[in-house]
Amino acid sequence: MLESPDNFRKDFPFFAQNPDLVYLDNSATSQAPSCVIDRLNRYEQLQKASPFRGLYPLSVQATDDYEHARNLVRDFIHAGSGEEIIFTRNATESLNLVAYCAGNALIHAGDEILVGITEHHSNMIPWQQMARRTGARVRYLTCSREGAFNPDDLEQSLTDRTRLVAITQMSNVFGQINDLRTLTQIAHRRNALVVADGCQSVPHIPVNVRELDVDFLAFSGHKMLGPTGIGVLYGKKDLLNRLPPFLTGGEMIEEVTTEGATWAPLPQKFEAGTVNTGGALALGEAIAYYNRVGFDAMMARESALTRRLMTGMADIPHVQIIGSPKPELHHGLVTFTIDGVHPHDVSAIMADHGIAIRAGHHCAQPLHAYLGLNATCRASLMFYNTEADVDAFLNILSEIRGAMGYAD
Amino acid sequence: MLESPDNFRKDFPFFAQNPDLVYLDNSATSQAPSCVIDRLNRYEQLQKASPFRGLYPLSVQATDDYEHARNLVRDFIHAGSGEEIIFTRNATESLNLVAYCAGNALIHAGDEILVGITEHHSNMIPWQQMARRTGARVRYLTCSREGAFNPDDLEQSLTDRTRLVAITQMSNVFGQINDLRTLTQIAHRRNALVVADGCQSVPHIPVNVRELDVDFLAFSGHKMLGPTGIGVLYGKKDLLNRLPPFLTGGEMIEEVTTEGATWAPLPQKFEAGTVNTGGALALGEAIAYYNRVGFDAMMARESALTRRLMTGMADIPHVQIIGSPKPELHHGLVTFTIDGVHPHDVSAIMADHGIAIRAGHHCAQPLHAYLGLNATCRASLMFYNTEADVDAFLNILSEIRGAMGYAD
Amino acid sequence: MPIKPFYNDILMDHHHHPAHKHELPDANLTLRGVNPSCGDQITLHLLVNDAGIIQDGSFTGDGCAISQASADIMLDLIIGKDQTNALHLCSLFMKMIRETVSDSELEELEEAGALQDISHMPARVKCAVLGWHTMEEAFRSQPTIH
Amino acid sequence: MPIKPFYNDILMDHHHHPAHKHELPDANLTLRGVNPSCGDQITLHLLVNDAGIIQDGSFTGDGCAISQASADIMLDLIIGKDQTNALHLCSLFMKMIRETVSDSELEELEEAGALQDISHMPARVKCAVLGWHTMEEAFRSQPTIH
Ligand SMILES: Cc1ncc(COP(=O)(O)O)c(C=O)c1O
Ligand SMILES: Cc1ncc(COP(=O)(O)O)c(C=O)c1O
Repeated sequence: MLESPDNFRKDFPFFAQNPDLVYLDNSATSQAPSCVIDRLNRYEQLQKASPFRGLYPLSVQATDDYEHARNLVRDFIHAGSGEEIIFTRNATESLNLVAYCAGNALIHAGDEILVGITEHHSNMIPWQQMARRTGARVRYLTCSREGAFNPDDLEQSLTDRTRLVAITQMSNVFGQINDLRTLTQIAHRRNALVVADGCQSVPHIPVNVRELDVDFLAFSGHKMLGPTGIGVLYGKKDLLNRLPPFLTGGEMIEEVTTEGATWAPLPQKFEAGTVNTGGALALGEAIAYYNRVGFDAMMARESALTRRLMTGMADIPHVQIIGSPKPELHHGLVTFTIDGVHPHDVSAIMADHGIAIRAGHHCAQPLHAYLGLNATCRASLMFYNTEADVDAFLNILSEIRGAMGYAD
Repeated sequence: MLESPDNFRKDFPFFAQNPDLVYLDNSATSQAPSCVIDRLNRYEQLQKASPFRGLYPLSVQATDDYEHARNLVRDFIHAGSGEEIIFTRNATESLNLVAYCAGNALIHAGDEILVGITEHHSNMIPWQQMARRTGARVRYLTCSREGAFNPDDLEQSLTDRTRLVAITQMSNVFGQINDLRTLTQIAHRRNALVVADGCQSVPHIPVNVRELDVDFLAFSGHKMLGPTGIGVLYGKKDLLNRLPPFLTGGEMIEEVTTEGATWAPLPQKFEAGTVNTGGALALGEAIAYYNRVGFDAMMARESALTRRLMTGMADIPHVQIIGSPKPELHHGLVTFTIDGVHPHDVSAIMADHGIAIRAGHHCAQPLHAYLGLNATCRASLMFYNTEADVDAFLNILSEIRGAMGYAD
Repeated sequence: MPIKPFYNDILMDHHHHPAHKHELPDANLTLRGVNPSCGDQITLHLLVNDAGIIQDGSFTGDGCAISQASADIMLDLIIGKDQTNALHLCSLFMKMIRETVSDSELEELEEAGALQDISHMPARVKCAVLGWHTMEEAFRSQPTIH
Repeated sequence: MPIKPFYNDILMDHHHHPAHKHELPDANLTLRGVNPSCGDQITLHLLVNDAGIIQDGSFTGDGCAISQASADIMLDLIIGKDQTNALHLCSLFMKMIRETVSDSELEELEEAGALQDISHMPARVKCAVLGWHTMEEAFRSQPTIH
C-alpha cells in the first residue's frame, strides 16, 4: 500500500497545529501519530494500574498489554524471544546498561574495546567510563571521509585482547548504513562482542537482529514515532543471562532477604521499579503504525525526498555535504556546512524562516574533530515530510550567504 | 478551598470510565487528572521537539517548559535550587543513581550503610549491591511492631564507620510518617548522610527538604497524579557536585574527545540522553494540580476516609491491622491480614467484587520476614476516593471468611 | 447478603484439610519453589525409590488456597506413580491451565480438574502451577535418585 | 526574493572584520570558554599590567557570528580599562542580555548595545555571553596578575 504523503500527514496532528513550520530535525526526535498518543492516553487516563503485581483485572490487563508491546518490539526487529527485549528510558540508558553490566561480567583489566569514531556520545562515553572502572582500554575504529567503515580496517584493529566492538548501524552525521552483518562476522571470528547503536537505523530501515547477529542493539522510542521516555535494549538471551542486573529494587527480584537477593528471570531482571507502561504501550502502537504503513512505502518517500533535497543542495554554491554525495546513502539525513557561515547562524536564519534544522556537533564531537570540523548543520527527513518542506529549505539555503553579507 | 469529593472526581476521567471499580491500590500507582494527560498530550502530539540543543522556537519552548517543570518540583519540596532536582525514570532509578555514584565517591571498603528494616526493595537492594562493589557493610535499623523508629535505636546503631542512612519517610506497609528531621539530625551529628525514600510521603503530605535536611530524597511521579516513566531525585547541590555522573552520553557533557569527557553543570550532568520531556511536563502539571487543590483539602479528605476505613475494619472479627491502630498514623494506607485466609485469596475475592487492593510482600520482603509474616493485604486511599469506596470494601471484607468456608 | 463460597468444594476441602502438608523426614528429593509475584513459597519433599516410583511425598510452606490445594491434589495424584507418569500428568496439568484439555485428559487429572477455571484467572496461574512446576524442576535437577 | 541581512551592521562588521581575532604572544591571562550546547569555543588572551589595566587583548577559536562579534566588541571596550571597570561593563552586558538596561547604561556599553536584541533569541544568549563570561572567569580564577 503506497499512501500519499497527505495520507501520512493527516495522522500527525503536529502538522495541522504548526502549519508554518518545516520540521527537518527528525533525527533528533520524530513526531508521533495520533494513534500513538491515543494509546498513551488510554492507559494513563483510563486504564492506569501497575502491571505484574496486582491480582485485579486492570492490573492483569496492564501486564498483558505491556507484554504485548514487548512482543511487537520483538517482532519488529526479529528477535528470537521477548526475553531479549528490555524496556529502558532511552538508547543512552540501554547502552549504559550494557557498559555497566559488561564491565563486571565480560570485560577485564587489559582488555580492549573498539569504538567507532562515528559514535554518538551515548555509544562512546559509557565505554570510556567503563574502561576507567575496569582497567580496559578504548581504541577507535576510523572511517573514510564519506563515513564508511572498511572491513579490512576492522580486521586489523581487532587484537586478541578486543572483547567488544561498539558501533552504530547508521551514523547520525553521515546517514550511511554500515554493513553490520559483515562487521559482526569479523568481530565474532575474533571473539569480540558487538554492541550496535540502532537509534537512527531502526526508525528508517527494516532491522533483523538475527540476520545481523549483533549481540546487543539499542534504540529510542522517541525517534520512531513514539513518545519521549521509552527506549529499548535488545540483547542475546545467553548474554543477558550472564550479565548481573543493572538497576535493582522492586519488580526485578525473585526473593529478598537482609543478606541479599536473587533475581527474576529475563526480561524482568533488567526492569527495576515501576515500569513506564504508558511509554511501552505507545511504542508498541508506533510499531503497529509502522507495520500498517510498511517500510516499503516509507522508504520510497524518504528516498524520493532525499534525492530532491540533495539534488537541490548540489546546485547551491558554497554548500558542502558531509559524507557521500549519493542521496541513496543518506536515508533522509544530510549534514552540511556553508562556506564562511557558522552552522549556528545557518540554523538561526532557518529558524527565523520557520525551518527547524540542527546545528552543532550532534553529540558526535570526536567525529567532528576527526573530520576537522567544529560544527555542522543537519537536515533530517521522515516519510511524512513533503516536497514543499524540501523546497522551502532549499529556498532559504540559497539565501543564507546573502543574509550574512556575502555578495555571492 | 475545600472541594467536595465529587469535584475532585470529575477531574479524573478514570472514574467515569470504570464506574464499577473501587480503586484502593493508590500506593502502587495513583490515577491522573485530565489536566496532566492534556499536558502530556500537548507536548507529545503538538509541541514535540528535543529540548536543549535546537535553535528553533519549538526546541527553545521545550527547554523552557522542561525547566519550568523542574522549578515546580523544586518549589513543591522546597529545594533551594533547580540544580538540586534531577529527573529520573522512577524512584528506583533515583535511589540506584545515588547508590552507584556514592559507591565511588563517598563510601569505601569497611564503611557501614544503615538501612531501615522497613525499606522497599528499591531502597535496600541498591545498598546491598553497592556494599558488595565497595566492600562496605549493610546493617539494618529495626522498628517497633507498629513501624516506629526510635531515635535512641538510631543513635546506638550508628558507628564511626557509618557513612549513610537509607530510610523511608513513609513506609509503604505501615503508612506511618517517620520523624526524618530528628533522625537526620542524629545521623548528621555522626557524619552520616541521609538518603530518604519519599515515594509514599511526597504524594500525601507537604515535604520540605530544607527543613528535614535530608541529603537525598527520591520519589516517583506515577504515585502523585503523574504518568508512568518519570521520577525525581533531590540531592543537596554540593553533594551532587561531588558525585561522578551516573549515565553518560548525550546532553550531559561539556566537551568530549577520544580520551575522555568533561561534564555539564547540574542538573544536566545527571540527565543523559534525550530526556522524558512529556513525563516531566506532565509531572509539573500534577504538581500544579496539587497546588490548586492544596494539601489541606486533600489531607482532610484522606484522614476522614482513613478514619472511616479503620473504624469499620476494627468492627470486623479476624481482621488484623499491621502497624498502629490509630487512623491518624496511616495516611490512607492500611495493611492487614485476615485470620486463616491467605492475602492472595482476600485480594482475589475483592477483585471478583470490583475492588482493587494489593496482596503480597509489597516489595518489602525483609520487613515481612522481620514481622514474621509471609504476605499481607493493603488498601490505600487517595483524596479522590469516596465514602462509598470505603463502605464497599468493608462490606466485602466482612464476608471474606465466609466465602472461604469459615462459619464465623 | 453473604457472598457465595469463592472456590469449589474440592479446592476448599484440600485447602482446609490438606492430607500432605507436613514434613517428610525420609524424603530424598526436596526442592523449594517461590512465586515471586507474591513471595509465596512451597517446599516439596519426595521419597523416590530406585525404580523411580514416588513412594511418598509432602509439602511445607506458605501460600494461598489455590497453591496449597493444587499441591495437595498433585501429591494425591502422583504418590505411587513413577517419575515418567508424574511428569506426564504435570504436562497435562500445565496444558489444562494454559490452554485446554480433552475430556479424556481431564479425566486423567482426576481432582486436579477442579483447577480448570484458573485459566480464566491469569493472575492466579502462577499459584496453581507452583507445586507442579517445583516437581518438574526437582526431577530435572536430579534425574537419578540414589 | 533575497532575504534581508540577518544581523545589524555593527555585528556584521565585527564578524567579518574582527580587529582582535589573533594570537597574543605576550598575554599573561588566558582562558578557554566553551558553549557546550554547540561545542563552540573561544580562547581569550589578555595582557594585564600590575595596576590591573588591560593593556591588550585578543581572542582565538571558533564560533558563530554572534559569539565572535560579541567577543570582538568586548575587547574594543575593555582594552585600556582596568579590571574593575571591565567587570562592571560585563555585568551591564549580562543585565542587558538577560533583563533590560537604562538608556545611560546602554550608552556605557557603546557598540555592545548592538547585541540588545539577543534577549529575544534565548537560544543565542549563550553565544552572546561566551566571551564576556570567559573574561569574568579569567579574572575570578586569577585575581592578581604578576
Ligand atoms: C516506599 C516505596 N519506595 C520505593 C518505591 C519504588 O517506586 P518505583 O517503583 O516507582 O520506582 C515504592 C513504590 O513502588 C514505594 O512504595
Ligand atoms: C546515533 C545515535 N545514538 C544515540 C542517540 C541517543 O539517543 P537518546 O538521546 O534517545 O538516548 C542518538 C540520538 O540522540 C543517536 O542519533
